[in-house]
Amino acid sequence: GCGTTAKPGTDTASTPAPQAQAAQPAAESASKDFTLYVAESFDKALAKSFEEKTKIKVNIVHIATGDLIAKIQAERNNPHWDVAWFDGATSMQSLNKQGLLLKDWSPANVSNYTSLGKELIPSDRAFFPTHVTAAAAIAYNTNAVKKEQAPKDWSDLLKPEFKNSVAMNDPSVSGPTYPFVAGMLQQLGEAKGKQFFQDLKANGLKTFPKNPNTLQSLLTGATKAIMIQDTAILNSKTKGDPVEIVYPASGVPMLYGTIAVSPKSSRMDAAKQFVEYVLSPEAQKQMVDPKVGEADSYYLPIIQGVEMSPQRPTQEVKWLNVDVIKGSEAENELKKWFHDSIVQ
Amino acid sequence: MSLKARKLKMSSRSGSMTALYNKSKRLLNRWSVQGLGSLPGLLLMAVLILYPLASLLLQAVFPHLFDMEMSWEPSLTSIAAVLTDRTNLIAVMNSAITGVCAAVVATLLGTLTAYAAWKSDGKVKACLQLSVWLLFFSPSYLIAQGWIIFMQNGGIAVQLFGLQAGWSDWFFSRFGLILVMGFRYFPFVHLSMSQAFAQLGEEYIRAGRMLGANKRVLFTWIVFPLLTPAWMAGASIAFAEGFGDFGMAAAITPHSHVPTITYRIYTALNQAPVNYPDASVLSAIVLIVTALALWLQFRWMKRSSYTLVSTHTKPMESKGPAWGAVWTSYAILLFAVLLPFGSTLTVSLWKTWSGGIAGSNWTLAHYAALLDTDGEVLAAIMRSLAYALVVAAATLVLGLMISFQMTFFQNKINKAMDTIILSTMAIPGVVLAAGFVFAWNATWLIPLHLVLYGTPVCLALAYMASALPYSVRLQLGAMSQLSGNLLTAAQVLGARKTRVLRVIVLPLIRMTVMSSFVLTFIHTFFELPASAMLYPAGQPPLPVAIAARFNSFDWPAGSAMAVEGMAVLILIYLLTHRWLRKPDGRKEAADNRIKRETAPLQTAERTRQTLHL
Amino acid sequence: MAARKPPTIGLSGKRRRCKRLSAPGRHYIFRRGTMHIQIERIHKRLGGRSILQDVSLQVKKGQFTVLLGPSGCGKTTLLNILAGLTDIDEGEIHIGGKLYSAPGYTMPPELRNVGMVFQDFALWPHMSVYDNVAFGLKVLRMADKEIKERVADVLQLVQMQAYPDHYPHQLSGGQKQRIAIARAMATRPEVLLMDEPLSSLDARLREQMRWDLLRILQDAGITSVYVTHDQHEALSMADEIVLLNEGRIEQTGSPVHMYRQPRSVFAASFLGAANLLEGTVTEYDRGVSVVDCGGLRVEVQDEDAVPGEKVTILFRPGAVEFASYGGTRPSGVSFRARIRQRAFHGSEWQYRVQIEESGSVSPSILIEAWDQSERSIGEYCELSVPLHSCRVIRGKYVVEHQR
Amino acid sequence: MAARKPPTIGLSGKRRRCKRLSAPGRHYIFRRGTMHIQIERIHKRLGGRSILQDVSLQVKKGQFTVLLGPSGCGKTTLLNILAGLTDIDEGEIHIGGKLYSAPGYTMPPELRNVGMVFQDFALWPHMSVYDNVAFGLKVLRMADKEIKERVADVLQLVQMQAYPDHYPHQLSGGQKQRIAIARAMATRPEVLLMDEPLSSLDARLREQMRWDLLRILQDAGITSVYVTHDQHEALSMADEIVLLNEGRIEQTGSPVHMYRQPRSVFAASFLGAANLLEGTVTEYDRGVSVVDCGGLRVEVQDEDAVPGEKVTILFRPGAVEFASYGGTRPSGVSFRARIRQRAFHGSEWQYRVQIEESGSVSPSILIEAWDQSERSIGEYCELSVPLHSCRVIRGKYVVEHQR
Ligand SMILES: Nc1ncnc2c1ncn2[C@@H]1O[C@H](COP(=O)(O)OP(=O)(O)OP(=O)(O)O)[C@@H](O)[C@H]1O
Ligand SMILES: Nc1ncnc2c1ncn2[C@@H]1O[C@H](COP(=O)(O)OP(=O)(O)OP(=O)(O)O)[C@@H](O)[C@H]1O
Ligand SMILES: [Mg+2]
Ligand SMILES: [Mg+2]
Repeated sequence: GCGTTAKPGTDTASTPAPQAQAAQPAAESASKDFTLYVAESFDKALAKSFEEKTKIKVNIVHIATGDLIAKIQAERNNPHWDVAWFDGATSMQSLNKQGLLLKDWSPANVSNYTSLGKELIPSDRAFFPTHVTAAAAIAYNTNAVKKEQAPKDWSDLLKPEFKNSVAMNDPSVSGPTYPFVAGMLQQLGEAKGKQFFQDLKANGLKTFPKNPNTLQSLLTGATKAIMIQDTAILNSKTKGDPVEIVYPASGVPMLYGTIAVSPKSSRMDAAKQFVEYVLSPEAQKQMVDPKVGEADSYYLPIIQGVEMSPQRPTQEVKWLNVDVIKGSEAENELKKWFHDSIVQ
Repeated sequence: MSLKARKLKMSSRSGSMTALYNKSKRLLNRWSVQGLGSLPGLLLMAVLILYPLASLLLQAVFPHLFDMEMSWEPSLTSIAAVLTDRTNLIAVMNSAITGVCAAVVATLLGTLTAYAAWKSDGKVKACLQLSVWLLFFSPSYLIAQGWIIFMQNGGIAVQLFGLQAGWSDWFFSRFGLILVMGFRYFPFVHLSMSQAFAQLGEEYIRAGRMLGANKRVLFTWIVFPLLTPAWMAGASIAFAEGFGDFGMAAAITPHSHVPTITYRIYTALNQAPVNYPDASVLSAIVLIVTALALWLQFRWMKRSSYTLVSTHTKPMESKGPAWGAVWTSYAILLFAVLLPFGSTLTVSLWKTWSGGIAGSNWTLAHYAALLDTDGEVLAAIMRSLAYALVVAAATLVLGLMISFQMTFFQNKINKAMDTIILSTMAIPGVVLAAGFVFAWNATWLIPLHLVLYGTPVCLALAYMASALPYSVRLQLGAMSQLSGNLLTAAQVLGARKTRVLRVIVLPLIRMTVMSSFVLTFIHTFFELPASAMLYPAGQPPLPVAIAARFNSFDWPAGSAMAVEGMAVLILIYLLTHRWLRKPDGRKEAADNRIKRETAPLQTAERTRQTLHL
Repeated sequence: MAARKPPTIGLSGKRRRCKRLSAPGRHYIFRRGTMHIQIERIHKRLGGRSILQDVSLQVKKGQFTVLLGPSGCGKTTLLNILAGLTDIDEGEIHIGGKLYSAPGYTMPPELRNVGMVFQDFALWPHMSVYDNVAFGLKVLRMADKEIKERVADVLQLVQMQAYPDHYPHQLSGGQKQRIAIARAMATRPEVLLMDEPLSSLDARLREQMRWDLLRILQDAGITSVYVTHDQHEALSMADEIVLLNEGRIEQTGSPVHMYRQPRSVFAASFLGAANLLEGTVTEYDRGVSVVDCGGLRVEVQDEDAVPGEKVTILFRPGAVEFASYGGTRPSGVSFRARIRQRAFHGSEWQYRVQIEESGSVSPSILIEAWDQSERSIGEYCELSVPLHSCRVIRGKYVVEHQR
Repeated sequence: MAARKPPTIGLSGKRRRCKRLSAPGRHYIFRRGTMHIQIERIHKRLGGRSILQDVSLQVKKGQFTVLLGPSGCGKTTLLNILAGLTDIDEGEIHIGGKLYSAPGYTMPPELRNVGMVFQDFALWPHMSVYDNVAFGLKVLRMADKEIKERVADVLQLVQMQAYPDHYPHQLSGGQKQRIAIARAMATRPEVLLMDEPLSSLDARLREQMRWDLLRILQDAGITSVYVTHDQHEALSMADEIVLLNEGRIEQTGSPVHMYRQPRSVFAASFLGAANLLEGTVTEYDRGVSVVDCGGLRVEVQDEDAVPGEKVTILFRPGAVEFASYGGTRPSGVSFRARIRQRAFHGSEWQYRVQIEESGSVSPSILIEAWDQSERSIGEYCELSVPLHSCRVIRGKYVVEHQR
C-alpha cells in the first residue's frame, strides 16, 4: 500500500491505497458509497459535508469536462458512475440522447427551484440545473475605457473604437463559450447570428483559448473589451483588477451546471440523495463561498433561500435560455463553423 | 601491452567475431521448442496492447460494438467521413509540416549538443549528458506548461523584462509550437548523434587529411555523409513525435488557427458528442504515418548497409572541449530545461498567478499544502509512487523475459512481437487509454468477474502497456551487444534458461536494466492520459491532481505539485545512483563487447510516448 | 522423421549429477586407445543448404583431434553438434558408447558431459576467476567445500592459482584463455571442445599457449576436439587432423601423414606452402612416372599411372635443394631459376624463384623454395627436388578415412 | 617555446598542388641512396609521460623501413609525427631536405606529401572503390580525365582494376587493404606510412599480402615506413629494422644483422625464438670466453671479457645440432637432453628439450631446438651448438645507431 490509513468520513484522499482495493467491478460493490464524476470545483467540500450528514461515502473522479464526457461515453455499456456533474447542458443532452442518463425522476426538493431554475429543467427530467452563470458577459478595462464609453450591448463591440481590441474564447477549447455562441445564434437567428460574429471578426476580434488568456489580454491592455464567463470577470474584479462588468441588455446566454444520475447505477438511492443534497440550500450556501468554489462561487443561485455572493451585481439581467436540444445537435457543426470562419 | 590496447586490437582484428556471435545465437534455437518459450510474451502483449487497441480500432468499422446493445453491424461511415473531410487532409498536412519543421529544429540543436558532448569530457560532458537525459525523461505537459507560464501575456518574461503585452503572440502560433517541439525532441537526435560521433572514427578524418583535404572538404565529403544515417534516425523519431504530438499542440496553439491531426483526435474525444469511431480512424492515420516514417528510415538505413559497419575508433587526442559548441549547448539547454522548469519553480512560489513577481506575492504555502491535514497532495504523490514502483518492477521483469526470448531465440512469434512493439510505440497515450476503457469494461467480462476497469489493476496495466514496448526495446539493444558465447558457455555447463538469465544476462546488462526501470518509473509517475481516463474513483494519482490545478488555472498550486513530484524523482535518482555507483569488480561489464551505456540508438528508437493531455 | 528415443536416455538429471561427481577425483586420465567419440555418417542441413555431408569420424580416448578447414566449411557446426547445441538430420553420434545425437533426438547440452572453450574466451566479465570456474560446479549443486578444492585443483592445472579473485578484465589474453580452459575442465567433462581458442591471441602468445594447452590436456588426459583454420596450429598440435572442406571430410590422418601425403590438391595446399605443377604423364615404368609439366620433366614415384593422364605434382618448398650456379645433381626434377623475391625468417630464407626459359620450359612457373643460405634477388641458381620428395596427386576431392 | 617558422614554409596550397602534380607521370621511382627522411633527436611528451625519447633515424630514398616494437612503445606516435598528425617537443624532422616538424612548428598533414595506410583500412564506407581512390586527386582539383587514368593506373598496380564500383563492405580484407594502399599512393606521395597494415588480416592472407605489398612498393620505388609488432613481418619485409622499446631506439639494422647480432636481451628475444642462458665468465683467452651457465660450460667468441662478469649467452633454436644418442662432437656447447614437447611444422620439427642433470648441470634449463628429423617425446639426445652460433650479450638496453 502507499501508506495512508483510511480515516472514515474525511476526504477522498484517505481512501485505501490502490492495491488494497481489490478488482471489484463497481456494479457489484455493496459498500455504502457511490461514484461521482465531476468537473466542478465544489466537489470536495460538498462530498465531505454530504458524508458527514449521511455517512455515505463519495468516490470522486474529478477530471476536465472533455475527459469526463469521453469517459462516460466509453463506459456506455457498463457505466461506473452514479452521478455526473459538470457545466454545459448541451453536452449533458448529448449523453441523454444516447440514453445514458436517468429520466423521469425528480428530486424531492425540486420545488425549491426559483422560477429561473424551473425553466431550465428539461422536459424529460434527465438532468437538473445546479447553478447559473452567464456564458458570456462583457468586461472592459476601466483604465482604457471610460465609463461613458462603456459598451452597453453586444453590438457596441462592433463600433470603430473597439477595432482590434475585442477578444473572446475559442468555443472548441473553452467550455462556456459554446453556449454563448449558440445563444447568440438563437437570439439573432442563425444567419444574423453568424453575421454578428463575422462582423466582430471584421472589426478585429481576437480569440484566445480560455477565460484566463482572454482576461489576461484585457488586463495587459492588449484588448479593451472581452466577452467571457461572468464569474471569471467577477473574480478578477473582486481581486481588484481594473475591470468592470456589463450584462448586455439584449440578453445574456446562460451556462449552468448540470447534475444527472446514471440509470444503471447500483447505488441509485445514494445518488439521488446526493443530487437532492446539491440542490438543497444547505449545500448551496457552501457553494457560494469563494473559499469552496473559488471563481465559480460568483454564480447566480437558482435555489430558493440562497443568497448569492455579495460580489455579484444585483442588477436585473435578461437571461437567455439556450435551447439545449437544438444546441446539442448543432454543437459539432457550429464549433467547426466558428473554428473555420472566425478563429482562422 | 596495455590491456586496453590489446582489447581494442582484438576487437578490430576479428571482424568475423560478430558474425560468429550471430551464428551461435542462431544455434541456440534448439532451446526454444517450436518457439513455445515466446508464447507467454505474445500472450502478454495481446492482453496489454493488442486487445485494448483492437477494442478501439475495431470501432472504426463496427461503431456499435460497445453500445448498450452490442452489435457487430459494420459501417464504413466513419472511415468515409474522416477520409472525405477536407479539413482532415489539411490537418494531416499541417501536422506533417509541423513535424518536419520540428524535426529540423531538433536535428540542428541535437547535433550541436551531441558535438559539444563528444568534444568535451569530465564535468562539462557529464553536465551536458545529464541535462539531455533530464529533458528526455521529462513529461511533455510539464514542459509545455512551463513554456506557457513563461511566455504568456503577463507571464514571467513580461514581468521580468517589462515587455510589451502581446510580444509573445508569435510564440503562440505554429512557429512557437515548432520551436518548443524542437527544444523538446532534440534529445532523440542528441542520443543518436552521440552514438554516430563516437563511431565516426578518427581515421576516416585522418585519412582525408593525409590526402590533403581541408576542413570544408572533410566535412562535406566525409563527415556529413557518414553522419547522415544518425541524422535520419534522430530526425525521423523527432518527426514522429512532432506529428503525433498531443499535449504541446493543445497547450500552446489551440488558437493557432492551424488544425493538426491530433487536434482533430482531441476534438473527436473531448467534445460532446464524443465520437470514438472517428477518433479511431484518425488514430489509425497517425499510426500509419508515423510507422511509415520510421519504416522508411529503417529501410534507408538498411540499404546503406555501411552504417552497420562499426569501425575501430582510436581515442581522440583530446585538444580540450570545443568551447563554442559547449557554450551554445549550454544556451540550448538553458532554453530547453531551465526555462520551463525554472518557470514552474518560480510560479510555484507565488501566492497567486495574477500577483506576479511582486515581492509580497512570494510564499511557500503551496508546498505547505503537502502537509495539509487532508493530506490530498501527499496521498496523490504516494499513490503515484506506489504505481510507479509496482509498474516499473513488473515491466522490468516482463521486459527482461520478453527481450531475452527475442534476442536469443529467433522464431516467427518473436518477429511478430518485434513488429507489435515497434508499432505500439506510435499510438497516442489517449488512444490506448480509451482502448483500455472499452477493453476492460466490456460486458462480456462481467460474467467472468474480469471487469478490471475502474480498479487500480486496470490503471497499472495501462501504465505497463505504454511502458513495456519501450523497456523491451531498451533491453533488446543491450542484449544484442552480448556475445552469444557467454550464454552458450553457461548452457554447456548445465545451466538452464532462467539461471542464464538471472546469473549471466541480468548482471551484464545491469545498467540498462536500471535505466529502463528508472524510465518506466518516471513515465508512470507523471503519465497523464491513462491516469485521467482510468484512475479508480476517489483515488487520483499525482498527474491527475496536477492537471486539475492547471485546468482551473491554479498555476502556482499545480506547479508546486509538479515540483514536489520532480523532487521525489530526483531523490530516488540520487538514491539509486549512489547504489549503482557502488564500487565492485563488475566495472568491467564494459568488456569490449558489452557496452556500459545503454545503446542510445535503441533508446532513441522510442517512438510516440505521448505523455500529455 | 519420428523422434527416436534410445533406451540409454532414461538417466535423470539427478543421477547424472552423481555420475559426474563420482568421476575419480583428481585423475582425468582415461584409458587410451578405445574409440571415445563415434560420429557416423551425419548430415546437417540449415536454411536449405547442406552444411555437413556424410561426416564420419572416430576419436580415441585421450586423443587430441583437430578439425581443420577454411572459413565456412562447417567446423563450428560440427562442434556445436557435439556440444548438443545443434541437432542433426542424419547419422548418429555416440560418446563413450552412449547415444548423444540422432535425427530427432539431441541430448541437451546440460546433460552432456562436455566442456567447451571459445575463441572470444566468453568469460563472464561480472564474475571473478573463482566464480567463473566454479559456475559449472554450482550448477551441479556440489558442496561449497568440494567446489573450493576442485577450483583450486583446476586453477593449479592451468597455473593460475594466484588469480582466483581477479576479474577477467584484469587478465591478459593468455590468462583469460587459461581460465576459459579451467572453467571448461572444472566439471571434468569427458570431452573438451575448443572453437579456435587461440585465434584471438597475438602471434607470440599463441605460440606460448599452444605449448601450455597441450601440456594441460596431456596432464588431464582428456579427449579433445579442437577447431582451427590455421594449418600451423593443426600440424603442431594435433594427434590427428580432420580436414574439412565444404561440409565434407577431405582427409584424415596424423600431421606428418597429412603434410607428406595429401590426397588432394586442396589438402596439399591447405596444409602448408606447396609447389603444385600440373602436367601429363608421359612415361610409366616400374613405379616411376615421368610427368611433363609445361615443358619441365618431373620423375616421380607412382603406382599405376597411365601415360597421357593429367596429374598434379606436389613438392614442398623445404624439399627444394639449391646447387651452386652451374652444378648439376640427379633428382626427381631439376631446373635453372632466377630469384624474384625473398624473405628472411631467421633460421631460413624464403625465396620465390622463376624457372628460366630454356627449350620448351615455360617461364611463367613460380616456385617457392626455402634455404638456409642468403642469396640475392636476381641471382641465378640450379634447383633440384629429390625423387622421393615429389608426389603425384590425382583428382580434386579424394576423401579418405584411413590413417 | 616560441613558434619557429622556417623560411621554406611559405609555399601556398596552390603551389604545392602544382608541385605534387608535376611529379613525373607514371614513374614512382626515386633515386635511391640519398637520405630521404631525417629524424634528429626528437622527443615527444604526452600527458606528462615521455612517449618518445631521443629518437634519431635516417631513411634512404626508396627504402622500406620497419618500425618494430612491442605494443605501447611509441610506433604509432612516431608515425603520426611523420604524418604531421602529432607535433614534437624537441628535435627536427626533414623530409626531402625540407623541414617538416620542429618544436612549435608542424607542417599540417594536408600540406605534406605523405600517404598513410591504416591498420583497419579506414576506407570511407559511403564511397565506392573508385571514389575512395580518387578522393585525394579530387582534392588536388585534377581534371576528371586525368583522375580516371590515374585511378585506373593505381588500381592496376594493386591488381584491383576489376572493382572500381564496389563498396568497401563488398570487399574482402585483403582487397580492402589493397584499396587502402591504392588510395594512399594515388597522389604519388614522397613517403608512404603504414601502421600495422596487415595485422587485421588472417595468417594466410597476411603472407600473400606481404609479397604483394613489397612488389607494389618496389615497382613504385617509394620510400616507406612500416609499423608492426610482428617480428616475422619485420624480418621478412624490411630493408632496415628500427627496433623501438619504451620510446627509445633499441637497435637499428638490416634483418640479418638484427637477427644474428642483437645487442640486447630485448632485441635478441624480440626478433625471434631465442635460447638465452645467464652465466658468469670463468675464463677468457684470445677472443674466446668460457661461460658457466648453471653448470653448463659454454665457449663463445667474445672480445674483452672479464672473468667473473655476468653475461647472457644467446643461440637460436635453428643453430642447435642434433647428434645421435651417445655420439659426441666438439662445439661451443654440448649437452645431453631429453625431449619434453614437440611440434611439427612441415619442413621442420620444433622440440622443447630439457637438459639432463649430470654433475653440476642444472636440470631446469629448457632449450628450444629445431630439426628436420622426427624424434619422439621422452627420447634422449646429444645436442651441440657451433662456437660461431653462440653470442654474448651484455646489459639490457644497449642502444646503437650503427648499421
Ligand atoms: N543458422 C544457419 N542457417 C544457415 N546457414 C548457416 C547457419 N549457421 C551456419 N550456416 C552456414 O554453415 C556454414 C558452416 O558454418 P560454420 O560456422 O560451421 O563454419 P566454420 O567452419 O566454423 O567457419 P569459421 O571458420 O568462419 O568459423 C557456413 O557456410 C554458414 O554460412
Ligand atoms: N593522447 C595520449 N595521451 C597520453 N598518452 C598517450 C596518448 N597517446 C598515446 N599515448 C601513450 O603513448 C604510448 C605509445 O603509444 P603508441 O600508440 O605510439 O604505441 P604503439 O607502439 O603504436 O602501440 P600499439 O602496437 O599498441 O599500436 C603508449 O604508452 C600510450 O599509452
Ligand atoms: Mg567457426
Ligand atoms: Mg600503434
